[in-house]
Amino acid sequence: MSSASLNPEASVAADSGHQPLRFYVPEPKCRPGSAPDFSGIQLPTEVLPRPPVDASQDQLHAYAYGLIRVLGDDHKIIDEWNPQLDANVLRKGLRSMLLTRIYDQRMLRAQRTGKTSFYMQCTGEEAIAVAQAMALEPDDMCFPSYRQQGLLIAREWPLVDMMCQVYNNSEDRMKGRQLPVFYSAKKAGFFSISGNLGTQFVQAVGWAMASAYKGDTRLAAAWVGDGTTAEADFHYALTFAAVYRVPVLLNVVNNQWAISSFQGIAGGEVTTFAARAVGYGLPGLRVDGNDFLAVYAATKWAIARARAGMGATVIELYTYRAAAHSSSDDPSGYRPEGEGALWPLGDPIERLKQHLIAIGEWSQEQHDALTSELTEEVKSAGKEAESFGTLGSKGTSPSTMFDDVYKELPQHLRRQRQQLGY
Amino acid sequence: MSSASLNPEASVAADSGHQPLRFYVPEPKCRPGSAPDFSGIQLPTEVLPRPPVDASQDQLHAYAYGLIRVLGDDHKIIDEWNPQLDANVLRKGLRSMLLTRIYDQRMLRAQRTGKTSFYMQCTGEEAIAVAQAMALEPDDMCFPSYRQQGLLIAREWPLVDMMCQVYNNSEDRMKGRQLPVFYSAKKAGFFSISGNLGTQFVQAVGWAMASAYKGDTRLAAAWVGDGTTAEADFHYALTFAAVYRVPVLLNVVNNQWAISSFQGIAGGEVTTFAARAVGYGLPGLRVDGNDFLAVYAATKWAIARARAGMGATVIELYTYRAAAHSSSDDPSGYRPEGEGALWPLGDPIERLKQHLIAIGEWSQEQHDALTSELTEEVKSAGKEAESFGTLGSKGTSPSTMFDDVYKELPQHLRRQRQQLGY
Amino acid sequence: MPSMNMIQALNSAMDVMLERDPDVLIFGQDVGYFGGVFRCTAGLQKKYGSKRVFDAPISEGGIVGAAVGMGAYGLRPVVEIQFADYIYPAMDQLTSEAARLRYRSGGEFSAPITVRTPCGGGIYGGQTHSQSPEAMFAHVCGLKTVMPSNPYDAKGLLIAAIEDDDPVVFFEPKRIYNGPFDGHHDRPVKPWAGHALGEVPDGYYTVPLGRANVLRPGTAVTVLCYGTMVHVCLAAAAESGIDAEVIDLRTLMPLDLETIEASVRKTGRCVIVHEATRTCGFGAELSAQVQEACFIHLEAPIERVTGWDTPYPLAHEWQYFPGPARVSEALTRVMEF
Amino acid sequence: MPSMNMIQALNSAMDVMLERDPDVLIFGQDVGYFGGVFRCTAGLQKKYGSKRVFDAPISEGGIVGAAVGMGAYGLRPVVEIQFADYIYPAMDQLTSEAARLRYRSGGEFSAPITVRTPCGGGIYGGQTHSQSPEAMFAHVCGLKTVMPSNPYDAKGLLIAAIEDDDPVVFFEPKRIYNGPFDGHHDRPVKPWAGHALGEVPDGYYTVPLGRANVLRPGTAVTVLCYGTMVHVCLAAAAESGIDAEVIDLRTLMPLDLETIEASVRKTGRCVIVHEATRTCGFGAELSAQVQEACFIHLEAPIERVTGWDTPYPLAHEWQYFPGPARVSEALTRVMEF
Ligand SMILES: Cc1ncc(C[n+]2csc(CCOP(=O)(O)OP(=O)(O)O)c2C)c(N)n1
Ligand SMILES: Cc1ncc(C[n+]2csc(CCOP(=O)(O)OP(=O)(O)O)c2C)c(N)n1
Ligand SMILES: [Mg+2]
Ligand SMILES: [Mg+2]
Repeated sequence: MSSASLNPEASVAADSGHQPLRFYVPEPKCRPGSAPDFSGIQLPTEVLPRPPVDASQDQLHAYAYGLIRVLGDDHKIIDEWNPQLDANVLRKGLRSMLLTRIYDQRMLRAQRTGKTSFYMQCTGEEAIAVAQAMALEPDDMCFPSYRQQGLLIAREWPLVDMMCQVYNNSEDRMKGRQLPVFYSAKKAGFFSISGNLGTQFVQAVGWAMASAYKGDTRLAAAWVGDGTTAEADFHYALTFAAVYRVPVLLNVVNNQWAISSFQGIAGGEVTTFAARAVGYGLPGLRVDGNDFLAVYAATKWAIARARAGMGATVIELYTYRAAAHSSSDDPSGYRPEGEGALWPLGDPIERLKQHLIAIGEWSQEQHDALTSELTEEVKSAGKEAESFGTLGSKGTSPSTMFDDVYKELPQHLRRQRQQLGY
Repeated sequence: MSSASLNPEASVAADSGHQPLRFYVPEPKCRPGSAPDFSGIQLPTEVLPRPPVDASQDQLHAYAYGLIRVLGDDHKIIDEWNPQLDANVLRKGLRSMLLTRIYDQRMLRAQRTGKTSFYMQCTGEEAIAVAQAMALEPDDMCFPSYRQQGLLIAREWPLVDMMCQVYNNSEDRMKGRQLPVFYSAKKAGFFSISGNLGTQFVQAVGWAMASAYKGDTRLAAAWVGDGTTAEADFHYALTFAAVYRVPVLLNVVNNQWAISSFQGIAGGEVTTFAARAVGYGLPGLRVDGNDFLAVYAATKWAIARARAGMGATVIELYTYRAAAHSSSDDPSGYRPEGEGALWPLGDPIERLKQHLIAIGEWSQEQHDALTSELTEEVKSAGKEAESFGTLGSKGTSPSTMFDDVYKELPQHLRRQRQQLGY
Repeated sequence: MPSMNMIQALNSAMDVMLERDPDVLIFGQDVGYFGGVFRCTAGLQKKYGSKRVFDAPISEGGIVGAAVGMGAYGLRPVVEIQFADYIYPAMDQLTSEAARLRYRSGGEFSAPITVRTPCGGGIYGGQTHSQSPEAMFAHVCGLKTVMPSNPYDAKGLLIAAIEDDDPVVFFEPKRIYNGPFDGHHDRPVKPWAGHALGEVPDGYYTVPLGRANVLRPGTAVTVLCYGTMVHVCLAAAAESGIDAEVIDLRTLMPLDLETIEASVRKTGRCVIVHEATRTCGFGAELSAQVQEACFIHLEAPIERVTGWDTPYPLAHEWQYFPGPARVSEALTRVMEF
Repeated sequence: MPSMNMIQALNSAMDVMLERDPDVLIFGQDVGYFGGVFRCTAGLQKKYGSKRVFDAPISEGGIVGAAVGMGAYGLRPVVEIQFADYIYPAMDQLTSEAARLRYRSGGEFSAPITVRTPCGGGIYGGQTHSQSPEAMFAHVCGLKTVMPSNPYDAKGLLIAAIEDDDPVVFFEPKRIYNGPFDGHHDRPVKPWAGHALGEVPDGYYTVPLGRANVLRPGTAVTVLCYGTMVHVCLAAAAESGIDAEVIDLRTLMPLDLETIEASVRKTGRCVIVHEATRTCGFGAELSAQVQEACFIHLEAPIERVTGWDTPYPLAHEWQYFPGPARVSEALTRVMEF
């Protein structure tokens, strides 16, 4: 067969008077070998004011296409969405973000040295989970993906408990069953992470319906990545949230990549992810995800709207996955080296730090001291966690494998456990 | 337990300073016993001009919220979208619509008299399938739901063949396997109807990608109901169509009802179904589905856009399901008697007929004559079809039950067929 | 005691639970105002309000996904999937989420949901209104799987399912909603009225999950069945004159192996009957377990009488349906082995 | 003959088919530029262009649904589901659509698609990267189900699957992508290089669907297995010293019952091994069929050695994995019966 005939587009004769049809496969601007190039990303120059929480669809339309920012390029505040936070609150945010990053670094090293089988960082995305956790009430229920460890850290959940899960050791409350980072912490309002992308999105909607059904005051919030918006559960979540006017925050973390696929493969070339909301009659806010203050402010708006009985908001958090997808991934195979450093929206920790310095509430010295303190904190937590074992050393008993499949152990599992010798 | 404590909304103490949360369950304005009331339906007064086929998203936004109309309330043409059809074409459209309705009536009677187990009419929705079939090329591929029998009729597919399927008789090409009306007619560009709502939507996208892949000129078009938009396949279809810029028409027939659920349960209270398109960066057109000319014109626009390499369009066809959902359904259980007669957009057949009369191309006498002619045509087709059997009398051999599960009959099915005595 | 058909019994179960437990709520396609296409929820919205009984979008995955979230909150949602043939869009939420939530969270969260869904053929439903996919769910650890065969059990099992702390897929054989159909489709329809198991108490009671019911004691051969097939098997036993012990499994997971084992040890013979397709149907598991547990007692091969490995055809459904003649033949073969 | 691991063999199969048949195209998550998270499609986009090998949205249902449409047009799409654990969102398109399209349309339309998906545990994947859901698909009439155990078969079976006119779910046991893992996780990793079935021709050949392979002839007991378990069973046979006949099924549907029956008639004993959960696993069907076909030849109960009926745990995966010790014990029990 000649290679010409293998050109599929030439193989059906177009005898109808019409041109042959075409389809299109999106491709990112740069691949390994070429220089990183973010010139295609246009940051909106117009700043949209903070709308009233009961604004109508028409009034909100533009927010799905703009970009809510508070920290300007000069580290000064752009006023429209300024949440007016006390410097103590900002320093708490900075601390949690920094702690998240240092925690990630240590756990990745732990993976490299064989203490665990797998790890996932959230480098460059710390502002999202941290600012949103701070905007939410401590008992609002979070349905995260695997990249919102910052929620637990901002809620001051013990690092040791998190580490024990990562190490699948004897103190792992998930009894060694789950992939590292698939935490569950009901007391911290942190739902069990699934592994199946997106399933938590509609569950969050159901949870929020239940909360409203009971006359409770606890909201639900959920997170998915840009890539995950293509799953059915995303559609279910927005449909149910819109139909039943559910008090839930539906967050899309657009970090530009889904493993090796750029966000164009999820539909990000033709519109924003916040725009998905528009289709369901929900408000969509597009937010600079590397701007702690903007994330906080937008989240507060959505919370107020939900509490006012106006239902759900979709928030697109525009950011960049600065690290590899996971410890199993090497991005040099699909994107140019050094892309992260050129990301036009900067680094969230650096930006909040510089803002605090600019307003006279922080200094490089304080920052260095904080970094050392947190490094120590993580190190000592690490030591404690390791004392309960690391992967393969000191875990829960294999007999626990049969627990929790059902509330009560059924006969057939008892028999199987006996066969295993327990 | 007191009935007060059974009020779920009162049962969780709200001690957080926040108001108890709420959710909302949509309910149609009228139910049996109350008078039908369509005062909530506001027909847009502004008429949007026909945009260029390569219009950008911004330019198209309003079309998802407006209503494209050509036949005004006075049966005169509103010019903007006038497709300038020859009177012969209009008469052909009228004929196909009328034939569809007469066919439906006869087959429903056949069901009532036990000749078949089930039937589904499309009463009031005839303009949609008929005008769209006429706008499409005869070999463009249709992926219908069960309510687009008008496609087959407009494409002049033999009524006898359709009836044999409905009767599950010896000439039924589907060999008695399928529910009545679940036709398949490859030669008519009519894809096999599934029964599982919505699955055909993303299949149509795949088919159109294949057509483009081969450099073919055949478009695909697909139909789902308002209720079905909540299924995953709807989301998959719009996502894939947007990402790969696929030459496909994605039609949502909003006939206000999904069995007993009004369109608010699918999200139709908060926005239009055409607006779903906006969320994916696709054009969405909202069209008066009872206006033959508007349906035709909007479809032609979407076809031209697809052929220009601009990808998919979502068309919401705004109509009313005038009859019961199916022969198993009795709408008097959930909606007011006589609602259909008050539908503000009228009856599609009546409207095209009056238009033709208004422009001097038709008369009541001609219409009566046509009605008699088509009634005869259907009757004689019915006789012929019945000669091949009706349900339970003269069907295919039970041995055919084992065919077509796989291309070749595997051993285990051969054994099972033998067990059945064949 | 009032006489109820299966629809009324299921309705009564939900009524009782809505009344007793404010954490019970019901949603699904057409279940609200209209009361469900099979009328199982008729009157409940009117009685309990539209926050407790309401319509859902046509989105099986969304329905189960939302229910899982409600379950995680602490409610006990009861959802309806209009036909079992349409449960596949919810497969992921059932398999990956409801079934494994307790396990993966180390017991922190769970999904005490009940998924009701009509199954089975014999109503001219064709390939998309006739399926019996129970084996797929029985394969998924973490789920419980139930299929009643009569009004009394239907109510008691449904209440038990709603109260159960694990997710339960509750199959309702729609062919016997109105009467104990025994496969003789050419005979007049029998109603539940007058049938012993159509006598159903008005109030609360449970039939525990995981316990089979020996509906017809016998000595010659053990017949394992559930749902509509129970009546077919009883008819076959009567018509063949073979003294079969007919066991209605009621719950597939957890399975009452004790009752099965005791019976087969006694009879030495076993016939398994289900409507689902044969290959990898639940009968395969039953056959494997009976063989494992009773090998030395078996005097004849275990036989399976099942739907064929084809989609459920409309016009030929009585050739597809494993009716009393086919069961009788199997009984005879097993006895004559 | 070149030596290939299973990844290279699968890549070669797709390369051969892309070259031979312009109607073959490949899509799935990360399969384009990057070449797949397991690298099975590495280099193919570069060679054939991005219209023939491309990335898809994270939408398993959309991927299979689009493939069904392409198949209906007349193409032969080969799609990848990144892990078998993520195939459930595509369950409806596979079960209700791909599997029944030919049937319901009276043969007018069909879906000659191939769905490749890595399965199985032993890679510290936890409950969402370890599953073996093959039984669910074997239960669905209209689908074919394949699972190779070595590079040679993987390539030949994948080519046969792509050429097959019916939809095929093609499971790839990821633990043996790089070497013939026999369950001894504490021993050094063995590569495919040097293994007889790692010798793989460069060009076109097929291994027909529906034919099992007697990998180790024996007289004492028949061992039925597939995928990774083939190597575990061979190890168990060697280590137990029992002269087992190890049959690699390769295709579960259609099943090569003839080969199985001939073997069990000869040996009179049968052990079935799979990694999937036990209840309603494919082993149940095998057990039922062997029992039905070979009842009078059986000298001991058929045993199943399988994954437990729990989700696949991470830390305890070697207690979960049915390794050579558990298979050897079963062989011994069966021999000593
Ligand atoms: C249902 C499902 N399909 C596929 C995968 C495999 N997978 C894991 S992460 C990932 C990419 C997710 O990308 P995105 O949603 O953008 O989130 P991010 O990793 O960028 O935070 C994929 C495809 C999965 N876990 N679940
Ligand atoms: C997946 C699936 N779920 C449920 C059903 C049952 N069902 C058949 S038609 C219907 C209503 C569909 O409403 P809509 O999409 O608005 O189409 P219409 O009937 O109004 O044309 C339902 C729920 C089905 N056929 N398939
Ligand atoms: Mg991402
Ligand atoms: Mg409708």
